[in-house]
Amino acid sequence: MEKIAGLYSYWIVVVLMMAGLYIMIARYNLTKKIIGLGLFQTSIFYLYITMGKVAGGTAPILIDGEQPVYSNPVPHVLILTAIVVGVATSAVALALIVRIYEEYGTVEEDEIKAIEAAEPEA
Amino acid sequence: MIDLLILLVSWALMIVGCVFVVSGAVALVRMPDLYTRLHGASLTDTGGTLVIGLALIIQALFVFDNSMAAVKMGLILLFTLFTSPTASHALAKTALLCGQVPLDAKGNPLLDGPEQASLLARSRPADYRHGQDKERIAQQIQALDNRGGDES
Amino acid sequence: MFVAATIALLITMALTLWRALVGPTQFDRLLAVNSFGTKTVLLIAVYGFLTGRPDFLDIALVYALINFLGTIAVLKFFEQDDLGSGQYQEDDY
Amino acid sequence: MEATVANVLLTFLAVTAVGIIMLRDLLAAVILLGAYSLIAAGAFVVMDAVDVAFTEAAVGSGISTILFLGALSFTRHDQKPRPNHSWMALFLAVAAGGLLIYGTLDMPYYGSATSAAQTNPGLAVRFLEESGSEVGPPNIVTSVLASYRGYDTLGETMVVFAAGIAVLSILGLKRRRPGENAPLDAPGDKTTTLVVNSSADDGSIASPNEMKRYPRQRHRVLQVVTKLVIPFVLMFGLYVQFHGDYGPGGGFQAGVIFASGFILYGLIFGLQKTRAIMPPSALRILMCLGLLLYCGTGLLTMVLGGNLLDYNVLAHDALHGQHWGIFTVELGVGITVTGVMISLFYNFASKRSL
Repeated sequence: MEKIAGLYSYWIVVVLMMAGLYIMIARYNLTKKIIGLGLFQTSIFYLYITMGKVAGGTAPILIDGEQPVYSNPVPHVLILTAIVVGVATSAVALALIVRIYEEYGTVEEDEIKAIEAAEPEA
Repeated sequence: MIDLLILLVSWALMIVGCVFVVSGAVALVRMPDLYTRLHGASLTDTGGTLVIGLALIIQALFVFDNSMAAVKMGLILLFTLFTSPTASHALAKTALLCGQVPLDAKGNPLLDGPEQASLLARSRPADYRHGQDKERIAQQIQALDNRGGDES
Repeated sequence: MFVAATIALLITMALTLWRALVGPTQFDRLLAVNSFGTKTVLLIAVYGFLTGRPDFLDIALVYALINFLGTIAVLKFFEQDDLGSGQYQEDDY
Repeated sequence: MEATVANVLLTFLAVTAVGIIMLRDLLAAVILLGAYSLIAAGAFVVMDAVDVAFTEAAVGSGISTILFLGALSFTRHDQKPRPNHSWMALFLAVAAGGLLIYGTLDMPYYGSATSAAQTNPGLAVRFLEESGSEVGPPNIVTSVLASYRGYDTLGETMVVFAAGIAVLSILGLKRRRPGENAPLDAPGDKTTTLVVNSSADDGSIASPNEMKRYPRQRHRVLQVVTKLVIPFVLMFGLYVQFHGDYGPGGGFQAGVIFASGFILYGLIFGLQKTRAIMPPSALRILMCLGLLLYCGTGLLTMVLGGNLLDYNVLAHDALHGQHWGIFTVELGVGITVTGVMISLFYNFASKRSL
């Protein structure tokens, strides 16, 4: 029982990761793949943040005079920048998808492959 | 004495707020069509936020002695008071514009079709109230229809 | 007191999430998500008081703002299928 | 209680993720992704990661929803009907997940104070104990981000900058599909809209003639409220920028919030008007200016005899130097992020050529 309560958050992280991985493999739509990538990404964020939490701790912003328990600030720093970088990369991915749509008229992976196969070598 | 009064008031506000919020969620789940859900959810959202926020402001001022938190909470309330009803209004209007037909209590559509819903949203005033019957709405649309034709 | 409010808010969020998942129309989902956002604002605020450190209401304020922004963006997409058009204000009567 | 709230929020997350898998409609998935971000940020608050929650709230549910919507407005927004399951993918995902769950069995429990991550003297303990006297700001995340790991943050700002440039070069040129070159507000092109509808009955729109007789309704309530709200948004952005030392916030978040103000304006009043206020050329300057500010601070420290981004040399007193260094560096980050985010919005919103 204690094990379940203690490890539950990690299992949710794994479930989120599985969801993202499944979407990325099983769905053909490129936009949906990016959504899956986003899910995968957040699962990693969670892994870090859950490990940084200290029970009974408080946010790592110093309070004058007191000495409470602070949660670990290191994962927060890593993940904070990772979120911004993550949205930047997905913006690039989405831009590429828009270009792909303009080029091929579709964003379905298999249809793009079919068009590619049908075209003679340039 | 004062402490007890503060405690009682904030407790009461908090409980009222919780009732608001939960009833809104129940409305969101139980109501039959989009517009009734919207009605339930948006009213309780704004009301519940207001009441819970007041309770929190009282707590911040008198229990936590943290006036900054009270000011911030006040700002949140002010902001929500403007944006939440606006978002609900825009949602309802866009839904009507996109052809979501409102239903009456028995689940029958109040309008003849999505076109009419869209027209109703475009005409002014968009005048859909609960309890109106289909004929009257049709008449109003007809009147607006004639007027719009004259103008253009 | 704060515990009770937190529990009430969590229940509310669960119900709202159910509506967001079930639909049936996109507007229902959007309504549910918008309402969910408001509940999150409240949850963050109440949680700050619950843990005895109500200094982080900035986050709730950002939520309120972003929730509005997201709702408006989706609505505009519904209505115009284009985020940049000026037709919300170009009008001829 | 805290752990329970965290676990409930995490459960919501998992449910939403499953919902995103199940839903065919991409638009619904994007809406749910917004909710997902909201829950995520809520859970970050519960796990004491207030700065992360701040970022996730601003970036995750605001900007990224808008980017997805922009991309969807270019492409189609329904998945083709296909077999619902891919057994191979399911097997792979479950296998990977099973291995990971097996791996978690040895992990320290949630909230454990004795795990290696908490007790490592080189990192967390040092930051918690020394950053107040070494760097200064009460917000340890800010001191680590801008001072201890300033070099790393420089790299991340550069990534954001590069992404802005990349999107600009992919989408920003004046080219669109033929037939979509009509002026933005031309009368008569209103029939092309209103196609998005319920998943139950789509494609039902009023006929073109009726559309012309009933011109597009303006959302006057939205306009008025937006005009009221935007100044507060911008002011709040400034507050987050300059208060980041003392509370949650900092350059990244402030930049996004500041950009949100302009994006809100753009959504309500149209891209043309927004571009008149904040022209793209100014955005390009902003993007570069922020990064130059950051790099310039680093170079200045080197000129003054310190290492790259070693702020101690900036003033006579080391703590003062740190203060100035963090201030300028965060300002640089904020300016770059503002520029990049508004620029991203411009590129994804300009469906029709301007």
